[in-house]
Amino acid sequence: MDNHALFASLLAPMCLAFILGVVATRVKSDLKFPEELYTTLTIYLLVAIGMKGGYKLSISTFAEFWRPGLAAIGLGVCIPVWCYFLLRKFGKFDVVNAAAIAAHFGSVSAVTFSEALAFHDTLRAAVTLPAGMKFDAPEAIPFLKAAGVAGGWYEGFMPSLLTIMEVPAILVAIIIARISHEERSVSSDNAPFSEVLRELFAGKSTLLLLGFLAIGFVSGKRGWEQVSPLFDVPFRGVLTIFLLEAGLVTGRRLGDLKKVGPFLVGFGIIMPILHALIGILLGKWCGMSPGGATILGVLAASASYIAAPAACRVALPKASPTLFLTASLAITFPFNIVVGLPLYHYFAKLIYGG
Amino acid sequence: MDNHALFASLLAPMCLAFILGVVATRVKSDLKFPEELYTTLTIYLLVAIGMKGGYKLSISTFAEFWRPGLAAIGLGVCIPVWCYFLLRKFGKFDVVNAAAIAAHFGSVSAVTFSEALAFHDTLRAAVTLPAGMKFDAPEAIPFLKAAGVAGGWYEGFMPSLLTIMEVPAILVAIIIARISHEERSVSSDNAPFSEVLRELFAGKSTLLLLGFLAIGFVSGKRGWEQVSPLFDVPFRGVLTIFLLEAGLVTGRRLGDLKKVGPFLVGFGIIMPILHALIGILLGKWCGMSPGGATILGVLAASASYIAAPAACRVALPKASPTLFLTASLAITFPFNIVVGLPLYHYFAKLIYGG
Amino acid sequence: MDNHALFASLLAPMCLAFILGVVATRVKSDLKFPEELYTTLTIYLLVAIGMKGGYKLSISTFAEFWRPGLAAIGLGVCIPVWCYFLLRKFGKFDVVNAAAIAAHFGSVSAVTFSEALAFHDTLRAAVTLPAGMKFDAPEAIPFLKAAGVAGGWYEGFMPSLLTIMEVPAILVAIIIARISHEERSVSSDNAPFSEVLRELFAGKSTLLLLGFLAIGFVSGKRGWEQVSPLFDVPFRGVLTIFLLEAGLVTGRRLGDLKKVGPFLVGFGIIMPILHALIGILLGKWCGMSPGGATILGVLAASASYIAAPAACRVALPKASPTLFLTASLAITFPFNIVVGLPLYHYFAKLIYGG
Amino acid sequence: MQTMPMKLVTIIAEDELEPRLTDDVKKLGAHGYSVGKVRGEGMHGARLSEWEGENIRIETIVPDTVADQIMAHLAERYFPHFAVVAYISNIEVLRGGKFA
Amino acid sequence: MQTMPMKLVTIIAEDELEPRLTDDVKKLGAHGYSVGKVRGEGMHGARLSEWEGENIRIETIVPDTVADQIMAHLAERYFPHFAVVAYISNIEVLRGGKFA
Amino acid sequence: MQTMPMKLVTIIAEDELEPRLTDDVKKLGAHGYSVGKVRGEGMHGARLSEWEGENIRIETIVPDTVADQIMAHLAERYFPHFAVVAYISNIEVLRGGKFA
Ligand SMILES: Nc1ncnc2c1ncn2[C@@H]1O[C@H](COP(=O)(O)O)[C@@H](O)[C@H]1O
Ligand SMILES: Nc1ncnc2c1ncn2[C@@H]1O[C@H](COP(=O)(O)O)[C@@H](O)[C@H]1O
Ligand SMILES: Nc1ncnc2c1ncn2[C@@H]1O[C@H](COP(=O)(O)O)[C@@H](O)[C@H]1O
Ligand code: NA
Ligand code: NA
Ligand code: NA
Repeated sequence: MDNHALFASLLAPMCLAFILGVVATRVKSDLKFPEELYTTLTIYLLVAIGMKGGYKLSISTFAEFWRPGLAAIGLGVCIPVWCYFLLRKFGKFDVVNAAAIAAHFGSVSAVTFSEALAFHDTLRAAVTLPAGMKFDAPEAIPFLKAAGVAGGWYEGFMPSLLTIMEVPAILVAIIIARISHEERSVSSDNAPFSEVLRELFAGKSTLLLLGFLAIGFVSGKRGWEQVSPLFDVPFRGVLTIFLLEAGLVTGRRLGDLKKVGPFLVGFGIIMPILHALIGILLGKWCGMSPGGATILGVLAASASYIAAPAACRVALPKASPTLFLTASLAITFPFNIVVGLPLYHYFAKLIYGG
Repeated sequence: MDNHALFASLLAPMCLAFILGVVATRVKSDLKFPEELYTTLTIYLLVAIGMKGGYKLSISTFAEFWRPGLAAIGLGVCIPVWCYFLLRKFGKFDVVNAAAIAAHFGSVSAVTFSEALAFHDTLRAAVTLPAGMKFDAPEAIPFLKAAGVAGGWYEGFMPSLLTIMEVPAILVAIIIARISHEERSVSSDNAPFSEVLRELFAGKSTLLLLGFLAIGFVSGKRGWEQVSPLFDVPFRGVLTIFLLEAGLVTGRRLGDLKKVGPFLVGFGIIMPILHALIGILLGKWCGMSPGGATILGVLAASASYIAAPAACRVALPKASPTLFLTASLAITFPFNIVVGLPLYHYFAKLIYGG
Repeated sequence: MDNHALFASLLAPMCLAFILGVVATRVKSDLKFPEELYTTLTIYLLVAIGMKGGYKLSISTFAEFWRPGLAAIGLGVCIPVWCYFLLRKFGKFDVVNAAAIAAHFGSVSAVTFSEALAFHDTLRAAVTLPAGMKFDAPEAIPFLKAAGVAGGWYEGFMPSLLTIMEVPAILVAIIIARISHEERSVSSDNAPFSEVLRELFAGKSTLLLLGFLAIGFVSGKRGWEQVSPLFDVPFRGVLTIFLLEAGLVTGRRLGDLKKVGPFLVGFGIIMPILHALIGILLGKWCGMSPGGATILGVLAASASYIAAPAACRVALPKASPTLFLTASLAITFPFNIVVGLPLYHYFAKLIYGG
Repeated sequence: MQTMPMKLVTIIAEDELEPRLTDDVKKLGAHGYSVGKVRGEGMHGARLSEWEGENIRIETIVPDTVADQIMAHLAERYFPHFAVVAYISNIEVLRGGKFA
Repeated sequence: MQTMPMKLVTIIAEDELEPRLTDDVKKLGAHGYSVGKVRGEGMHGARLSEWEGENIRIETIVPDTVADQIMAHLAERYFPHFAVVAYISNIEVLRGGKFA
Repeated sequence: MQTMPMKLVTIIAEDELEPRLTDDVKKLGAHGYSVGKVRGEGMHGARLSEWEGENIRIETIVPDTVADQIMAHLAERYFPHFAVVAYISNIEVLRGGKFA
């Protein structure tokens, strides 16, 4: 791992803020975020990601997009299947808990995704360009692309992949739970499937991502220019504040690690690594850039903690939040942010030969 | 209606975010804004409008300002009078409700106003200028003015008109209610008039608008430069978020349309059109630019939903919030944002011959 | 006092917003800030100050820093000692109240500090520079320095001094209270000293300042560039909003002035002036720039209202919040913001002969 | 002042349930209700921040029979599946007709 | 531990009334009060967001006589004009003197 | 529906005390609790904004004996030093076993 990648992940303010948040809970600091601030930051991140993704999609072609799009759906459909079977077979979890955890690992985390983008933007800033050329100018793209894995360049439509991958895994996991025998017997307890579908697509994260993807797409460059001073320029600063809060929550949850047992801890670390590998390979196979493939890997590796918990509470009310939240928030999320990003970048280097 | 005007209104992120908010409530999304975020965004918008208006006023001359200023007061005094009589005579509302609704339509909406500014700024961005000249540079003003209605130029003191128009209509409507027979008999129930006056001028929207108008005026260009990175640059992004929230509230209120009856629905659409026309004609008669006159029309057309409800709750506690809030929030506000702006722009084109 | 200094303090939007807040409470406005907004703004200010300070420290040398650093600690240790004796001897306060008030005056206020920086930045903007040179460009530094007191230049490590001065005074005051006879007899009531230490260093303001000082230091220029669009560019706008809220709280507390008596009112005005003088002289003696010395004076003059109240509630639960909060919030804070800054600047002029 | 006895039903539940629960109490005969935000801990673990979801606290003043019906309804539909706690207290109100 | 009976008066009202109501309860003899934020629905329609205005919930622990006076005062000054709901419950406290 | 009598202990205190108080009530036998935010005024002056610190309101449903122990604990450890108010009310719950 070279210095830039290391800086881009570990020494960037975002990651350090996350660690500070964890430390704050360890020293029992009275620092806490108002819940409204958390909600506000979440709305901001989802709107900003969606809007930028929509704008970038409006300047992409269908030819570039369809293969990665299918790959993303494929990941979303398959990941929960194998996760479910591993959790049932080796983890000895019951149907609802296995399905709920599988839903979380198949779906995606917008914050991990944002960190991955910021990571690549930082790499990009370190590429040597012809004098006077700025790394975010359009003329720089060929140079960034030429720099391969180290160039930090990625396809503009990545936020669309995030959006695409949010829902399918949750659906698949719920269907698995419903068709399994145990669950059927108590199915009268559960919300009807149509209700679950509505809940999923009307869920705040899907609605904001999809909605602003559409808004960004429709209002295009002119729209983007009007709102980018709020949704683009200060984005990484906001992410820093958000990760401080994420650290506080993760820190408070560390105590739950004992409750969930060693299997889930291992699962929450090994599966993301595996999924990242699969994602990067799939990305390469689809002809994506090294950066794009890495980010697809990050999406596969990340576990949801906004959309999936909300859906599981409605569709699988008997699943234990302690299990699925601890796995996604206290294990996989910090692992991806702190260790995962540079690791997956390193995988991409090996795979693409950067 | 030309393409630019259409984009500037319907396809701009602000308007689309509003529509997304309405859609979200229709699909029963769990998306909701913390109330504190709403309050924070309101404070931001009022401070930003006031501050910018004060700065612009500090570089305007009294000669430019006095006529539009008087016109604004005139509109504020007259609109509630005719609204009251129409509501009493044809709407069959009782004294307090007619007065309360009249107060809302005579006063103004800071958000509709902001949308009108954003609309004009977008028009402005589409004017063809000499190579290398930016549309917000001072040298561009003559070109924008020359482009007439399509140039999107407006007088800098418009926020002062907003401030001026906030209070008079509410006062007039309360006076009407007090001098009418029915109300007098129960006047012992009501707050004394001095209390109502204090409430009006100390009400948060008036206080912030007036206060920051003064601050912007006094601290001038140097003050403006210090705060414009927060109050100007990201303004339209913030407005987008605010309109998303406004859409959520409007959507929830759509169900109340049945309760208020067809008369009020028609009133809430026809009166704004009428008021806009009067406002634009008056603006032309005062020698205002086409953009300024359109915005004066928008002010006349807009209905208050911050200052007026607060004042009515104190001064006319028997008035029904369902009536006045549904009329201003669920009818007139969305109508102005979605249909009104391009329509009034079109009126200005006919009147000014652009 | 020249015009620039006057503008920089009294006519700047920050100070005017503070005055508007006080006025709003006097006219019984219904304007109020959600508590969550206050907490959010506090987090923003502390993170922004810490982060910028860390970055600036990373480009400072130890040789520049050690003397001012020691001076800051010296002030933090000595101020509470003499404050305590004056409060006991002439103010007739009991042990816990005298110690609590002394802790507040020895510790520092991040907002007053921010105002002092903004004040100096405004001075800086008024220095005449060679054509085309911007006042915040590195090339401008020699010119600013040459302009002496009027140049508004100050050492980059000032936020480190703020951080250093936060804790010692509170510790010293608590130790004084504990070793005094009266208090020892009831010491079983109090939290153990180790608990107090933890509370102090894990207290949110210390944790955020120290934590982001470290983050800013470690992530250096590259980190700073990523987050400065949020933490630097709109800083003064945020400060304006914060001071509006500070004005609202101060205004509500003015009624408590009667309760605390004339001694504390005088104390809250005279001591800051004295401390500012000592701070400026000490700064000069350490070889600091006139701006840096003025800001050290402001730190000495300022009274804490975040860290100290929280610590006193735990360590000295019998101290009366009415006394220490009124002294720091309703007396010293407004005095420093409105009168103090230009006055201390004037002192610096006399002392440095600017 | 003649006060009248009335029942106060307090329901603490996950915030996702708010629209359903308020609909239900209105259908069962409550003429009004108030909702506040709370955090909490219980059998279903901690709900102490937005990440874990938070709770709401619904209060509704109703006559005895309505109180019983609300409790019965909660016991049937909500207690088995959701993190819901409910209790009844005796209170005195003026204008009893407003709540009956 | 010897507890003493006391009354708890709970008032739910529009937030604009907060300063008036808290002044009134203090004048009528309450030595303290607590205020929380709630949303709600009732006769006067929904008050579920900042746009519609929100409600506050004031709680004050007082002796019987003060409770009655507060209720009488509310009935006279507030019930006819404002969206206000109030009720009394019986509670037990320690340190009865603090509230009397 | 067979309801069971239970005690509701309500504690109003400075928000800094939240972690300590919730730990204590759990140790004394409460199986759950809910916490809301309130502002307030009392003997220790006003706690009406974040600047002054705010209060929390903890509610816990417990059997009689636990209620008494919580009150005794508060009286010993908290009342002398902190701004804390607490009271007990009688309530009726379903599923009494959940709280005992
Ligand atoms: N004994 C209790 N007293 C007060 N509130 C409780 C109690 N038990 C549970 N709660 C509240 O009800 C919610 C759901 O409870 P549970 O279903 O036990 O997890 C918790 O998050 C608490 O807010
Ligand atoms: N039956 C009730 N139970 C609890 N709270 C109520 C009830 N009725 C009204 N409220 C509350 O009191 C406020 C004003 O009530 P109203 O005057 O009936 O609109 C409502 O917004 C609710 O917050
Ligand atoms: N009589 C009372 N009724 C309701 N709440 C009270 C009462 N007295 C005090 N409180 C609350 O308890 C907190 C601490 O009370 P105190 O210790 O009296 O300052 C206050 O800030 C109020 O929130
Ligand atoms: Na995933
Ligand atoms: Na109008
Ligand atoms: Na000091």
